[in-house]
Amino acid sequence: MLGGFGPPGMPQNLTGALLRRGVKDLTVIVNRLDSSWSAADPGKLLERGFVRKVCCAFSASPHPSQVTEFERLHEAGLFEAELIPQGTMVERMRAAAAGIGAFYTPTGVGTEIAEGKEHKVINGRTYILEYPLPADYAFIRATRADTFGNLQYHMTQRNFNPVMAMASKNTFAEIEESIEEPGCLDPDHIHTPGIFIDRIVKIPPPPEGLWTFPSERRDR
Amino acid sequence: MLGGFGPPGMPQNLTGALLRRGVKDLTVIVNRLDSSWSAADPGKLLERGFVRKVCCAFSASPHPSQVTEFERLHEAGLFEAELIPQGTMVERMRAAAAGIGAFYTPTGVGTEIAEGKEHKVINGRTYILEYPLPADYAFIRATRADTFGNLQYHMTQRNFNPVMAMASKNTFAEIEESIEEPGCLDPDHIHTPGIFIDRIVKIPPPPEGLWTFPSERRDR
Amino acid sequence: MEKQPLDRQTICNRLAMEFENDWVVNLGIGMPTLCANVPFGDRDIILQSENGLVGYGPLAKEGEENKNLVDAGAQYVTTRPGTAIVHHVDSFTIIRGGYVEVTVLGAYEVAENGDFASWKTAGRKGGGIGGAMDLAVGAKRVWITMAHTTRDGKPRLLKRCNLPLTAVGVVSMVATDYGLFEITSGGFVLKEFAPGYTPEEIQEITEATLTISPDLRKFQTRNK
Amino acid sequence: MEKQPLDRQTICNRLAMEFENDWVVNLGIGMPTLCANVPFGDRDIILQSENGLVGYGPLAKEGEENKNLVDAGAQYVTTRPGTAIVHHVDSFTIIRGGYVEVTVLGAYEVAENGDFASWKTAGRKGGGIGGAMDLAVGAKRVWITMAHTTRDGKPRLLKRCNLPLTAVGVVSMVATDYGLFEITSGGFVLKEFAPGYTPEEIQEITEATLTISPDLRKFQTRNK
Repeated sequence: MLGGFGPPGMPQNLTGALLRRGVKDLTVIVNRLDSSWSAADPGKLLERGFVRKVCCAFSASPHPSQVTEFERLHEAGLFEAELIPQGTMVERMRAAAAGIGAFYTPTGVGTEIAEGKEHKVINGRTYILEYPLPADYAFIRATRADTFGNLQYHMTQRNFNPVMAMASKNTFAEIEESIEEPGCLDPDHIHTPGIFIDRIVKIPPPPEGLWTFPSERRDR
Repeated sequence: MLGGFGPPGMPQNLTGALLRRGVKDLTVIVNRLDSSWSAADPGKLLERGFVRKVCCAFSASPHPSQVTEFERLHEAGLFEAELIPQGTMVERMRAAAAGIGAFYTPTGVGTEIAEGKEHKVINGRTYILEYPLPADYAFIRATRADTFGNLQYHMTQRNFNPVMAMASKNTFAEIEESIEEPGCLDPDHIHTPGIFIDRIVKIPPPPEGLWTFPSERRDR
Repeated sequence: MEKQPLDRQTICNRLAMEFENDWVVNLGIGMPTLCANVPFGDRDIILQSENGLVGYGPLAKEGEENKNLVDAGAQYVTTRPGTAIVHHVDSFTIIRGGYVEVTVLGAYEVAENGDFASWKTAGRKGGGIGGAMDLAVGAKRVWITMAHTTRDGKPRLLKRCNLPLTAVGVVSMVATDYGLFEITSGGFVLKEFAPGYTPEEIQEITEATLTISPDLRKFQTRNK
Repeated sequence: MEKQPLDRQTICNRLAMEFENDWVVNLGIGMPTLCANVPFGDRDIILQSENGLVGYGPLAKEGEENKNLVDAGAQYVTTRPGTAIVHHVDSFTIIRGGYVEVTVLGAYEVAENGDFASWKTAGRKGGGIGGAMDLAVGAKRVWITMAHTTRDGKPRLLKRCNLPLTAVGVVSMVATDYGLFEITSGGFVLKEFAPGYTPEEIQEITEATLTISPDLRKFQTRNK
């Protein structure tokens, strides 16, 4: 799992390390296989041929006139893609985290997404059955941490990161601002408890740390 | 729904108002029908005969040698009680909040709780199907609020309160410390967004505000 | 009267006029985000974005961006007094749980039965669902803003959708460059028309049969 | 050697000796909370409580209570460096999601097949489930601490439970005032005995058949 929604919360440094390492046959679970924010975007894993399967909410450009590298490789059959509604995706992650075996959601009923899935009418409304989406590893990004692994996110950096931390066996977090001693973060204001976190690493300031993004992309 | 786990987060002032009002035939959803912390505990609603049904995780004293007033009235058939495992209870509330039609949980499999419920084996493990638990009203307590309804809880005051706020049509919150202008609470550190909150009221300091509890009860 | 299809901002203004005080509103990526540019006057509109923003402010000014504060379209936005941040799971709890009064989404096709298609185009293997399927079943109202026809002039208000559906029977209002349409159990109802066009001309570029509202009027451009 | 059943703190100390560094540990209401009184030395034990405490500290001293900080038994406790607070849903995500290495619970009965009963006594209409059913299926290990017999001397380590079950086949270790027992596929294994008692004497007050561990030894009272 790779966190982030747009650049905020994207673990570009950890993803960069994965790119350098060249691990193959990955199954990548990510909102979107972006590849144009930086040289360490999740889409780069795909372009380098490291990916066997993708689970994502966007497997095409939002603009039908554009065709992304993702799509070219996908059309060529170079990897498998499972397209998942974003709310179903995070709910499936949460089910994996919370020991829920499966759940009925109204999302996707009557669409291609529902094909082949169990249907059930509950109180007159139709739902489909969806199963957990766990991972072996999650890479995420936060603003502050303590050495116990407690994390705080700033603004919309939070996004997928808390649920991915909970849904994966091992979670590595890259930290933008500071790693403090335990006790420095207010217990009332910890977004991800340290028991979900396995490794933390302070990332360097930009540009090396890749935590800014070209502002000319804001119109994307 | 009445929040709180032990005294922290118990909406004693709002419950007190309900007692004075004397509304009858209530269905009360609460962790436990406590009645010995204060004169405005949820159990008092029961003792006054205002309750038709209780959904709770404890319908007997944890000490088998004791018999509570709750049990005496329950044995006498004066109300209906649905006993629910605590984790299933909050998960059912969350399902109600999140538009989930039902979910499979491993909790209670092989016990009385599972009787009459749909079973399903998923990846070799048996689960039972549980349905949402919504409410018309939730009474909760928090430490700070802004006038938009954003809430912050202190320490274990949080407990059931966020999920009850989300699972009920109308949520009233009693506030211990202060009600601020919007913008005074850090957007990163709001525990319950104001869109879930319908009414807030500042409660007076103790003893009138009933936010302390006799410390001799700590051994309970 | 000069014939003048409506521009995107005017179309979005029209839908935004319908937002009511205290509504939680979710705007889809692209054209719908223009609904945020409308001065809401004394209406307090709570914009919600699926990446966890509850009650955000206008786009950030150049040079004043917070790198960690973007909306669903990855545009830099601002907070406003009362903004709250939640994580993605809670964000879709808000969405699927029925706390969103209206979502305004883009679409390729809308059908007279309220179906719409917005995530996959013909002949493409991939698609972009994002949060649209959750919004479509979760929000209390689904309104669509779109061009009335394809670039080569084919109608997009149809009897039945041709493309893969996003959701079934949920759309209640559509605003295009030719008018404002309600979807009722009887299909599309033309409520307001672009300057200079007759209902017959609008019907010509529409596959579905239009019912004409008894209150038919010119496309409204200012708040009631 | 003088016959001496074990006291509650000694029983709990024995289980706490087995906690490993970095374990997330949940202690049930009542006797199991005594496991928190053990000095863990250089082991970092993360106590978790179902009301949303992750990594809490010892009981609060008289006069230093934070009125909003209690454990699952509503006792005033303290934070420690690294404490985090979560709400009830996330707390049971931790519990049911398998993040708890061990839960120590009380019980009325434990059976040789790992079943146990802890929430309802005979002849009572109500019961107290609390978080026990979730903990029992969610924690990686379920250990029970209990009196070996009822007040009138009836055995509680049984072939099959008589009372309504809390969970099926989950208990792997039991500590009583007469010894320490493992539950294996072959049933109860007596691992350690209270001072002065013979295995035969312990079998006499036990309904289930005890296997004697080849490593049988006296009940341990200090860390390895």
